[in-house]
Formats: sequence, structure tokens, C-alpha cells
Amino acid sequence: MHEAHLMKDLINKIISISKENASCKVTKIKVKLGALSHMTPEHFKEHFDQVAVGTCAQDAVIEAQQAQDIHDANAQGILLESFEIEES
Amino acid sequence: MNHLMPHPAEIIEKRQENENTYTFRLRFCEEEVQRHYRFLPGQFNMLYAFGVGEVPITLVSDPMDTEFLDHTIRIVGNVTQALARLHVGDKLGLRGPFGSAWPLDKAQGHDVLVLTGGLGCAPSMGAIRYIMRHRSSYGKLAILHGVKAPSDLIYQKKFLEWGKIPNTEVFLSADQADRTWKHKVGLVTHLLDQVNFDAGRVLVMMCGPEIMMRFAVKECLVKGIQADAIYLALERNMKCALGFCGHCQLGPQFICKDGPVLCYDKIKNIFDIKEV
Amino acid sequence: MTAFSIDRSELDSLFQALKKRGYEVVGPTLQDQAIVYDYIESSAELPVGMSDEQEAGSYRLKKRSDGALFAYAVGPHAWKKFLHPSHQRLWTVKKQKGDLQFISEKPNSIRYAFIGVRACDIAAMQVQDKVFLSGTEKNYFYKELRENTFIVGVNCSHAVSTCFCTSMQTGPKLLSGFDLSLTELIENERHIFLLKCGSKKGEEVLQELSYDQAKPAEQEAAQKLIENTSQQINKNLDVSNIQELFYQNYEHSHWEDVAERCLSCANCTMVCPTCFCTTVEDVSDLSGDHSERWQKWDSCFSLDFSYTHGTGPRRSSIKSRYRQWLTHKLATWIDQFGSSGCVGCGRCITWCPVGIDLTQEVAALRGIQK
Amino acid sequence: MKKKKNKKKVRTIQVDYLARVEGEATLYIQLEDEKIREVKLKIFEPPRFFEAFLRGRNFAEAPDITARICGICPVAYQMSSVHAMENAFGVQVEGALRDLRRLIYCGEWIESHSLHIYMLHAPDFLGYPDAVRMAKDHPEIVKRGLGLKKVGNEIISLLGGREIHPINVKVGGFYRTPTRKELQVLLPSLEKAREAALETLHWAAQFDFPDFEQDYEFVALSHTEEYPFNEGRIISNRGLDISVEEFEDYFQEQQVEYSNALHCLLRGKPYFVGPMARFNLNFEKFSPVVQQAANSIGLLPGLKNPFKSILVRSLEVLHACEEALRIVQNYQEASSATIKISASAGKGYACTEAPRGLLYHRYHINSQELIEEAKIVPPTSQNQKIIEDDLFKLLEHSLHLEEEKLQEYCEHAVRNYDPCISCATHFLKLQVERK
Amino acid sequence: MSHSSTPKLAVWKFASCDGCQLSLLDCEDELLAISEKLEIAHFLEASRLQIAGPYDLSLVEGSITTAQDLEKIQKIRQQSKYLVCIGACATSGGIQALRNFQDVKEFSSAVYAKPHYIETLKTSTSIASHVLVDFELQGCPINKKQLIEVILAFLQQRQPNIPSYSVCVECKQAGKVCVMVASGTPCLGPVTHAGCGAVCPAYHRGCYACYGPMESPNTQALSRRWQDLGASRKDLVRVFRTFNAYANDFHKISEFHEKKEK
Ligand SMILES: Cc1cc2nc3c(=O)[nH]c(=O)nc-3n(C[C@H](O)[C@H](O)[C@H](O)COP(=O)(O)OP(=O)(O)OC[C@H]3O[C@@H](n4cnc5c(N)ncnc54)[C@H](O)[C@@H]3O)c2cc1C
Ligand code: SF4
Ligand code: SF4
Ligand code: SF4
Repeated sequence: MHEAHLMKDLINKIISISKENASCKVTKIKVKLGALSHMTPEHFKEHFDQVAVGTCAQDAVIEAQQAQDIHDANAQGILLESFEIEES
Repeated sequence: MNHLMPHPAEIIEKRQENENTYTFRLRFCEEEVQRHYRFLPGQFNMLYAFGVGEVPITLVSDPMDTEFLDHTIRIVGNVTQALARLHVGDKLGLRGPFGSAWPLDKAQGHDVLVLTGGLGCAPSMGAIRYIMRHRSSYGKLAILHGVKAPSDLIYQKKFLEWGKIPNTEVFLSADQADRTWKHKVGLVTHLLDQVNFDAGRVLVMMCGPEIMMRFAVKECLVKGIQADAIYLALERNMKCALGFCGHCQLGPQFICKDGPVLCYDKIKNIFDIKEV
Repeated sequence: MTAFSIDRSELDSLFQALKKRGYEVVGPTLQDQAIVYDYIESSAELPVGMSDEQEAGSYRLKKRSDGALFAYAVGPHAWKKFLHPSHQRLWTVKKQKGDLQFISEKPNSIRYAFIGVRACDIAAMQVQDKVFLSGTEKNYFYKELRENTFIVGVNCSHAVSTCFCTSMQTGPKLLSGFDLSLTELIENERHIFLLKCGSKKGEEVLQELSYDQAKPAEQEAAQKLIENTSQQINKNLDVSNIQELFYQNYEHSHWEDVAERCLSCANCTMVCPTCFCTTVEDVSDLSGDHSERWQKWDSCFSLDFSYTHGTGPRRSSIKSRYRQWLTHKLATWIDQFGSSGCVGCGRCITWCPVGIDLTQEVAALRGIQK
Repeated sequence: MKKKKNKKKVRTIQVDYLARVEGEATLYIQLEDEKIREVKLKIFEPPRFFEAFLRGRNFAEAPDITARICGICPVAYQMSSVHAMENAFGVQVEGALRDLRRLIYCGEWIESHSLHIYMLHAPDFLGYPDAVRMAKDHPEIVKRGLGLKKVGNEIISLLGGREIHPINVKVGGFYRTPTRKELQVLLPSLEKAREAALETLHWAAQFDFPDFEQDYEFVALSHTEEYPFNEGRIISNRGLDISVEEFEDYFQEQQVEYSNALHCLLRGKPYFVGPMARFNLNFEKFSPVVQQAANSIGLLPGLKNPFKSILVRSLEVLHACEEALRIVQNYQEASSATIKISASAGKGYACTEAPRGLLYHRYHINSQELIEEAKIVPPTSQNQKIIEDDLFKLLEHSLHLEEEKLQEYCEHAVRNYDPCISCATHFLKLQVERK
Repeated sequence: MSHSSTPKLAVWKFASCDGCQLSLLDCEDELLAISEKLEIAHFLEASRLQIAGPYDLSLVEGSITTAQDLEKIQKIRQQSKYLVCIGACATSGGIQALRNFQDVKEFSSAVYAKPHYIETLKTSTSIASHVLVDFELQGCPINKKQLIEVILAFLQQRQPNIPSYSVCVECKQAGKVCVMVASGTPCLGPVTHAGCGAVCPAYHRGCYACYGPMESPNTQALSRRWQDLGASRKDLVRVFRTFNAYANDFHKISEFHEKKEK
């Protein structure tokens, strides 16, 4: 699935950054869903939860914002804006 | 005979004059052709680069030199770039000479004013060289040459040498000078004020960008020089150099056979009109 | 010139006689809804019983009730397509171990016999002769073809609204430049041609036909026919002081007016029987050791035509390109070659897709409303 | 990347990282315990909206516009569109004009099939990345293929004006028909092409074919007298026998989330169109010569191995050469290049056999001669599901292969169907997901 | 171009019908010779082999219609020493650019039942509107002889010899009869770029401008002529909105007629 691949990509990024920051717990994730990304926040949450099982982002709160501008260069992408970690 | 077909010629010498200008010394590969070749100052050849095309280039060498033919070429586009890629010993195609020459006979006994701009100095070389060889047949010679920037100046050594010859004046000018520049600064047309000449006795030979010539002609006329004493070398697109292709027309003139050197008197009614 | 007469059926003997002499016979024939010039085998391939109607920007074939063979005006093709073809290889060059070997293309040695050449078109050939053969260097390719051509002219029996040869004094009567001339006469049941010889070659060919001396009545009929045709022509181009007219009006506002209408499509120059301009193209293959130079028809309406480095096209506006065309045709041509570049065939009027009519443009320059 | 200090032990990390899928066509395989769960062929060819912008166009523009859907089989699109329009106006093109249409289609079959056989499929069998590199070892063979392809192109150029997006096809016939003499020029090349086609068949017969057979539902046109090109009923080996007008009652296009290409199903099930379907359903319509050629290599109807489609394609090239020769030899010039059309409001349907299978067009024309609605179902979308199914089954036995080999193998299998997005088959990106 | 090794050729595809790149494979007689002069490093229609850049010559087919395209073309530009656009899609947005005049969302729903899955930009645009282009070869489809000329010119380090005058010039050079004058068939030849060899007039139909605008098209004057021949404003809007609808000159004139019509 399209989504599965995207989610994989995202989670990998999150894991690698949190590792860099010596953290093993991600508490909150902020993403922006492009207008043409074909994903609603619910949709996103569902898929994300699937891939996050067993990772440091397992219990993270997801804040997904749906963008409206279809002319944005990133209109088709999913933008990981920021996330919060708990320092160990 | 197929006058449109070039003869092979060899590059004997290739000299870089400045960043984008080279002088090629050429000789026909066929002895026979070289021996019979004669030209007059101001005439041009068609130079052919293999597989790319053919362009008109004026001869700059001394017409008395029957051994070699020199051409100074500015690299601007397709064919000239292809020519620039050639090396000594490489072959190109050559046919000519074509076109009219500077009025050197008519100028005998007169003062001569050579006014050139940019690469326009190249086509006038033949004329200057000729006058130098027959110095006594001519009156005063004034060479006025302007360039945009000092780096555009070619043949500097020659200019300085000529300046030392009696009854000969050389004025060089750059639109924008830098610290190395020891000559005048400003438009070449202003140099006209620097020379003293008898407007009734002088013959003007002019070559350079057309805008420059338009202004220079006006100045000359203001100074009292007659329209029929002003000669210009002109450029138009050219494919055949024989008057068959039609490209080089300027009003009734074919620049390839009636020109490139034309008396101003002949074109004065159209010279200032746009897009003729 | 003595006049002879031959029967319609004898025309094929003429074809045979020409073929026997090694000529390729070329003449008018029907193609693509027009009468064009092409290779023909017999008189049956001529546009039998066909005529035409022409106006600015329009050409239509029309059937006639008789079997006339030449009762139409000039079509879209000029004879230059044979004598000064649209594509001509000029030479070939080979590169071997750094050496260049140039090999000239031989002029086409084909011997054409043109059937049915009109007076204006003969005049056009004479104009091109001046362009290509009057200077110190002769056009190598044109010269041979032209000298080998046999011309069977025909007097016009039908003019269209775009014809103005009378203004240019080139027609409709054949005066010179032909080897044989024909006048087609159809009366009652009789279909004959009056025939005159214009050259030695023509006389020789005549000897192979069965002919009669033309009767005075026939000669008179022929004369009348041509006069009638003359009278049909009502288009007029005033050529008095034409050079001054142009040289004084380079900046006339009317040029802007034409530019609004002109497509700069170049049709007028392509169909014009005197326009001669060409460009060249170097054609090579992937081997890299062989190249050819080709000459192709070009037109002063193209931007590249006047391109020079640094300035770009010298004539970038359509206005200046139309001005070049017309000024060259009617004025500077006279300075260059001693005659007008226009023979009044009307092709550029008919075949201009938007029907621009040079005679009207000239009138407008003169300040006359037509 | 910026880091922010948070009061607590929690920190926010600013990332701005854009997640995305790479590649243009991807084969997605989902495994669970080394068993295949799902196979998806995703095509990211951006949509071009032809059906949408056909609306409001004049009916006469359809052949020119639809040709631009595919540069590899433009004639097919032109044929389906003109036949659909003629169907709408209740006219039928017959005689010489009908023959010429078959002839130009022969040209496209020869051209497209040879391209596929020599430039795409054979290199798979022989282990080359492409024909150009194959030519290093087998120059004569590749030249034969190029020669064959050229003959196909010659036919299209002569009848259509040029090989890609021909300009001469028109509702009601042609703009201009060739003279008999002009057409005869093709004879010598066609004779040679027939030889080359036969050689192709025997050459391809020697390839190693994977042992892979499936039970497919084959769907193709069927005509009472001829091997099908432009007309016939739609039949299948499982008893389907419908008129073209009924197409949409039986076939439905489905959009799937993961791909821009639509899937078409027959009563909810995948089916197989293209050379193999035509061959299996119309074998007896081949001329005796073609039938004999097929027999000589043991190629018989009932074929179930899609890898052998290359043989069927070769056979169809032979058939197209035969048919073209027949048409050229018997050609009598038509009195007019086009029949009279009086456009009227209505609906028109047509199916023709594109080189790669059934191509369906439907149009609604309004009283101003404008297209109100257009529907186009290309062969590739019809085979889409079958391709996935094939891959599913193939992969079951091939998972041991290393990734690169696996990808090659999959590409090869996709190419059995000569999908119109033929380049898509060269950029398969394998995406294996293990659970 | 390096002297030591054969220059690398890459062929790229964006939204298009593949026809223009197929032209290269249609060079049946020259293909193998070309492959000796150029290493085919990336050409998905022809080869599964993909050799990494940079590329000496890139041929780009197709128009930019998605955000991914936008990024991809930038990368291609960075990887290419000489970039040539081939075909109407790449030089003017192609037939897909018809969407530029309408609402894409509405378009998607005409084709797809669930349009929200479809990722697409609102417009279809030429390559040159996004990156620097070294040469544009017009035509829908391009002429394969011209394509060979472009490749040859590249190998010989010169500008390709591709005249930009009207189709009429080619039509007359080939000795064809003007269909507009001889039968009143409306023809776009006078405003259309040469290159096709005037095939349409040769087959007795009017040019439909698949080669895009010529160097100085007077679309107004030709429109008036079409109107005399019976074309309505609506027809004219359509006529200029086909395969090069978003080419500047055609775009302007179709909008002009559209406004006038209202
Ligand atoms: C009589 C005459 C004498 C000349 N003498 C010299 C000289 O001594 N030294 C020198 O450097 N240059 C000279 N030029 C200019 C030179 O011919 C052009 O710079 C050259 O043609 C440019 O060709 P290109 O292919 O490199 O340029 P591109 O810009 O690629 O031009 C393409 C083609 O257009 C035509 N063209 C472009 N510019 C000119 C032009 N100015 N004149 C004629 N045709 C042109 C040529 O056919 C050329 O091949 C002369 C021009 C003329 C007419
Ligand atoms: S009118 Fe134009 S094309 Fe014709 S001969 Fe004169 S310059 Fe050449
Ligand atoms: S005058 Fe007519 S034929 Fe000539 S360029 Fe202009 S529009 Fe074309
Ligand atoms: S539409 Fe015009 S440009 Fe296209 S093929 Fe026809 S004549 Fe040529």
C-alpha cells in the first residue's frame, strides 16, 4: 500500500532522530497532510498506529493538520513538522 | 564552374588575439589555387567548417603576400565556434575573394581617415597595410579606433608602430577604461575632434557596428566631408556570396557583390531607416 | 514569323518528337484540385476541358463544355520548380585522415520540354536569367538546365481576375523566348493549333509534324482571341515612377496596415516565378566523415533570412518583411537587374491565403482608394 | 533541524521532513511468514484526462485527439473512435475503404508487435537489458526485427501520412486514398516482411519458456469471416457472447487506491485480452498458411502460458503481412475517399483489436455535433488485474531469488502483456514488505 | 562532452503518450549507428539498464503535471549537460494542458470515480517553464528526421538546423497545392511551425497545428480568414486549443476568441 510505505518512511525518520537525541520515547507528533496526499487525519492515525507498534513512537499523540492548498509544492506529501521526545 | 564549392585550405598558424578572437593564417592545399589567388584590401572569403557551415570573413593580410591568407575571427556562434576548435594543420574550406574593396585608387593623393570600432579594425587592416606600402602616394593618414573595453583591443603593437610613422596619427579610445589603459576614454566618434584634416581633401574609410557608423557619418557630414568621400564596410546575413541567395540585400545593394565596402552616397536614403 | 496549323490530334506527335530528341515532357495536368506542372506522357493528361476561376486568396477549377486543353490561367506552380528546384545538392565533402575532399554536384543534365508556357512565365524565366546568368559568375546549376530546355509556349485564351500581365507588358501575347508557340482554336467541330517557331530547335521539331500553312482567317481568329484575352484583364498596376514611389515611402503608414493582414507565411514568395532566394543546409550522417551542402528555397518572410549575429533578425517585424518583398519585387529589382521582378502572373494574389493583392497595396501607397 | 529545549524533560524536535514514495511504477509485495499476502502493481503515470477534455469537442476531432493517448498504438485509438462515431450516425464504411482501414491496422500490428518482440520481450528471454546491447552479439537478428518494424511503419506512413499519430484517418473514411500504383510500392517490402515474420516465429520458438500455465478467461472480438480487427462480437472461452453495445453491462472499470491506472473486470472477475485471447478464440480464421506455420511449431489454441505470447505475436505479424499483401493485391481505388456522413445526436460504440487487446470507445454526440460524453477502456486497464494475479502466482515459487533477479523476472512476466505503458515495465521498482 | 568515452544519452518521460521517444526507436535505419555514437544510459522505453548520471545529452518528453514531476525535472537538469525537449507536451504542455483552461477537480471526476486518489497539479506546463532548456524540438509527434538532426548537431557541437518558418514554406517546397486557396479548406499552416513536411495538405486536409506556433504567427489575420470560410468563434477557440493549447501565441488567441464570444 501507498500508505504503508509512507508510514514506514516516517517512522524510520522519527526513530533515527530520536536515537540521535538519545531518547527512547516519543510523546507527540505533528504532521501536515498535503492537500493532495489523499489522507485524512483519521486515516493517518490508523495507519501510523499500525506501523508504530513496538517502536519508541508507539504511544505518541498525533496532531495531524490537513492542508488545503493544492498548489503547494508539497501538496502531495506528508510533512513531519516536529515531534516531542522525553529525554531519558 | 561551381563557384559555391570551397577549396581545401590548411591552417598554418592560429594566433589568439584576445579572449574570443583568433587570427588564422591559411594556405590553399592545392598549389594551383594558391598561385592564382589575388585579392584587394576589403574583400572577404567564405570559410567553411566541416559539417557545420560557411561564413564570410574579411582578409586582413597584405594583398602583396601571395603565400598566406590571414583572417581575424571573432567567435560568436555555430560556425565561428567550429573554426575556433580547429588547430594548426587542420583543414577547412575556403573560397573567394568576394565583394568590393576599399577605394584605395580614388584615395591616392588624399588624406585618409580610417575610423573603426571593435572588430571593425580587422577589415581595415588590408587598407592600412596597403597605404603603408605606398606611403608616398597618400597624404595624411589618421587611424581612429575605438573599443568598448581595453580587453577588446587587438593588434595593439601594430597600432603603436604605425603611430610612429611620419604623417600618420593613431588615436585609440575605450568606452570604459581601466588602470592599464593609456589612451583616450569615450566614444570613438569624439576622436574626430582630435584630428585636423581638410574636409575637402579627406577620404573616410569606416568599419564597425552600424550604430557607431551612423553617428560617425553624421559627425563627418557636420565637419563638411562630402557623402561621396565616406566609405563604409557593411555586414548582412550571407549564404552564397555570389548574389544568388538574396540574403544580403540592403535596398538595391547586394552586400556580397556591391559591398561590403559601399560609398555612403549610394545608401544615404536608407541607411537611417529601421529594418530595411 | 510564319504561322502554321496543326490538328489537335497532332499534339501527340509533338510529344513524341520531343521525346525522341531526349526531352522529358512536362506540362499542365490535374492534381489536387488544381492545374499543376508535372511529367506527362500524352496530351490526354493535359487538363482536357478544364478551366479555372481565380480571385485573391481563391482558386477553383471549372469544367468547360468543350475539349480545350489550355483554356485556363497559370496555376500554383511556377516553372522554377524545374529550373531552380526547391532542393538542390551543391556539393559533397569527405574527410579522410584530416584532409577535406570537395566533390561538386554535377548540374542536372535532364532536358526538359515545357508544354504550355504562358507569356508571363516566359518573361519570368527571362527575369531569372538576369539574376542567375547576367553577372560575372553564372549559376552553375541553373545555366545547364535552362540551356537544355525546350519551350512550347501558348497564347492565353482565358484570363482570370488576378492577371495583370498587361500592366507589366509581359503578355498575354507571346513575343519571344519560346521554341514553338501555340494558339488554341476551337471552332464548331474543328480543334486546331496555330503554331509558330521561335528558334532553330523549334523549326526542326516542326518538320516532324504534319502541318499546314495557317489560313488568314485562322490567323485573324488567333489575333482576335489574344485581343479578347487582353480585354478580359482588368487588374492594373501603375508602374510609372515606381522606384521613387517606394524609395520615398519606406516609412509610409500603409506598411503597418498590410502587416495587420500579412501572415508572413511566405506563400507569395514560394509561388512567385521570379523569387529566387535560397538558403543552405549542411547535411551529414552519423559516420562523421561525410557531409553534404544542400540549397533550399528560402524567403525574405522568414526571420532567419536577415539574421546576423549580435543584431538578431534585421527585419523582425512583419511590416519590414512585407516591405522588403514588395520593394524588391517592384523597385530595387530594377536597380539590380534592369527590369521589374514582377511579371504580372497574379500568383501571389491568388495563392496568398488571406488574399493580399500587391496591386492594391501599390495603389494605397499612391494614395488611391480602390 | 532545530532543537528546542522544553521545561520538562520533554523536548520538541523540529523536523520538516517530507515523506514520500519514490519511483513511477512499483510492484508492491506483501509477505506474511514468507507467504505472499498481496501483490499490487502501482502505476504513477500521471493522469491525462482524455475522456474529460473530449467533452465539448467536435466529433470529427476524436480520431486526432484520442490518437494522442498512446504513441505506440495511435491507429487503434483512431480506429475505435471512427467506428464508434460511424456507429452513432448509423453508417458503415465498406469496400475499399474498409480494406484500407484493415491495412493500416496491419501496419500497426506489424510495427507494434515487432517492437515488442525484438526490442522488449526477446531481450528478456535471451538475458539482455535491451535490443541495442543484444545487437552486439546478434546484429543480424536485431536488424531483422528493425526491418520488420520498418515495414509496419511504411504501411502506416503511406496510408496515414506518418507513422506516429497519422493524420489521414477520418470519420467516414480517409482524407485521401492512395492510388493503386502508390499502394503497389508496398509489395516487395511486404513479401520480405512475410519471410522475416516466419523466421521470427521459428527463432522465438527456440526460447526457453518458463513452465507456467493458468486458467484464464480470454476475451476478444470475433467476426464471422475474418480474424478480428475492427468489428465483431465480444466473446470469451467461458461462454460470453455479447455485442459491443453491451460492453458496459458486463465489464466494469474500477479505480484502485494505489494506482493511477484503472482496473477493468468482467462481472467482477479478471480476464485476459490481447494476442493470446485472439489466437485462442479465432484460430480457425487464420489463413491456411498461418495455421500451418503455427502447427509447425506446435502452437495450438488452448494456449495457457502467457510467456508464449511472444510466439502468438510473431504469428500475428505473419498474419498481418499475409492480410496486407492480400489487400494490396486486390485493391481497387474507391470513387471517393470518404462516405457521406450526416452527423446527428446519438450514442456510438466500438471495439477494435489494438495490438495489445480490446479497445472500447463510447461517445454521446449532441445535436451540435459535439461530444457530450466519452468513455475509453484501453487494453492495459483490462489486463491489469490478470497481471497482478500472474505475478502473485509466479512469486509463490520464486521468492528464493535475489532481489534483482526477482525484479527481472517480474518485469518479464509483466511484459507478456505488452502493456501500453510499456516503459512502466522497465521501471518496476520492487517493494517487498515482510510482516 | 568528454573526449575519452562515448557521450551518455538519457531519455526521460513525463506526462505524454510516449510517441516522441518512440520516434527514436522508429529510426530503424539509424538506431544502431546512434547507439555506437552515444551510450544509451537511461531510456526506459528501450532498456532496463539504468546507468547513473551525469548525462551528456538528455531528451525530455512530456509535460509537468505533478509535484513529483517538478522535483524530478530539477534533478534531471542538474544531471544533464545538454537538455533537449522533444514534442508538444514538453515544449508547450501538450494536449494535457487543456486542463489549464478548466477545473482539474471536475476533470478528475469525469475520468475517475474516486477522484481524491489522484495526485495532480492544476496545470500541465512545458519543461522550459521550470528549468533551463538548451533546445526545443516542436511537434506532436516530433519528426524523426529532425530528431536525428538534433542528435547529430549535438555530436558535432553545433545548433540544430530546424527552421522555424511556417508549414506553408515546406508545403510549397514539396510542390503541394494550398488546400485553403484551392478548396476553401481551413488550414492552420500559415501560423504553424514547419517540421512535419506538410503532411496534412499533402493528404488534402487542413493543417491542425500539431507542430505549434511558428516564429511570428499572425493568428488574428488567419482567424479572420477562417471566419470568412465559415468558422465560428467557438470553432476557433477549439482549433487553437489542441496539442499546443498552452503555447503562448495559441493561448492568447484562443482566449481572445473566447472573450469575444461571450
Ligand atoms: C562581408 C563580411 C565580412 C566579415 N568579416 C568578418 C571578420 O573579418 N571577422 C569576423 O570575426 N567576422 C566577420 N564577419 C562576421 C561573420 O561573418 C559572422 O560573425 C559569422 O557569420 C557568424 O557566424 P556563426 O555561425 O559563428 O554565428 P551564428 O550566430 O551561429 O550565425 C548563424 C548564421 O547566420 C549567418 N550570420 C550570422 N551573423 C552574420 C554576419 N554578421 N554576417 C553574415 N552572416 C551572418 C551566418 O550564415 C551564420 O552561419 C563578416 C561578415 C560579413 C558579411
Ligand atoms: S522578394 Fe524576397 S524572396 Fe523574393 S527574391 Fe526578393 S528578397 Fe528574395
Ligand atoms: S503577402 Fe500573403 S502570401 Fe505573402 S507572406 Fe503575407 S500572407 Fe503570406
Ligand atoms: S497539423 Fe499541420 S503541423 Fe501537424 S502534421 Fe498537419 S500540416 Fe503538419
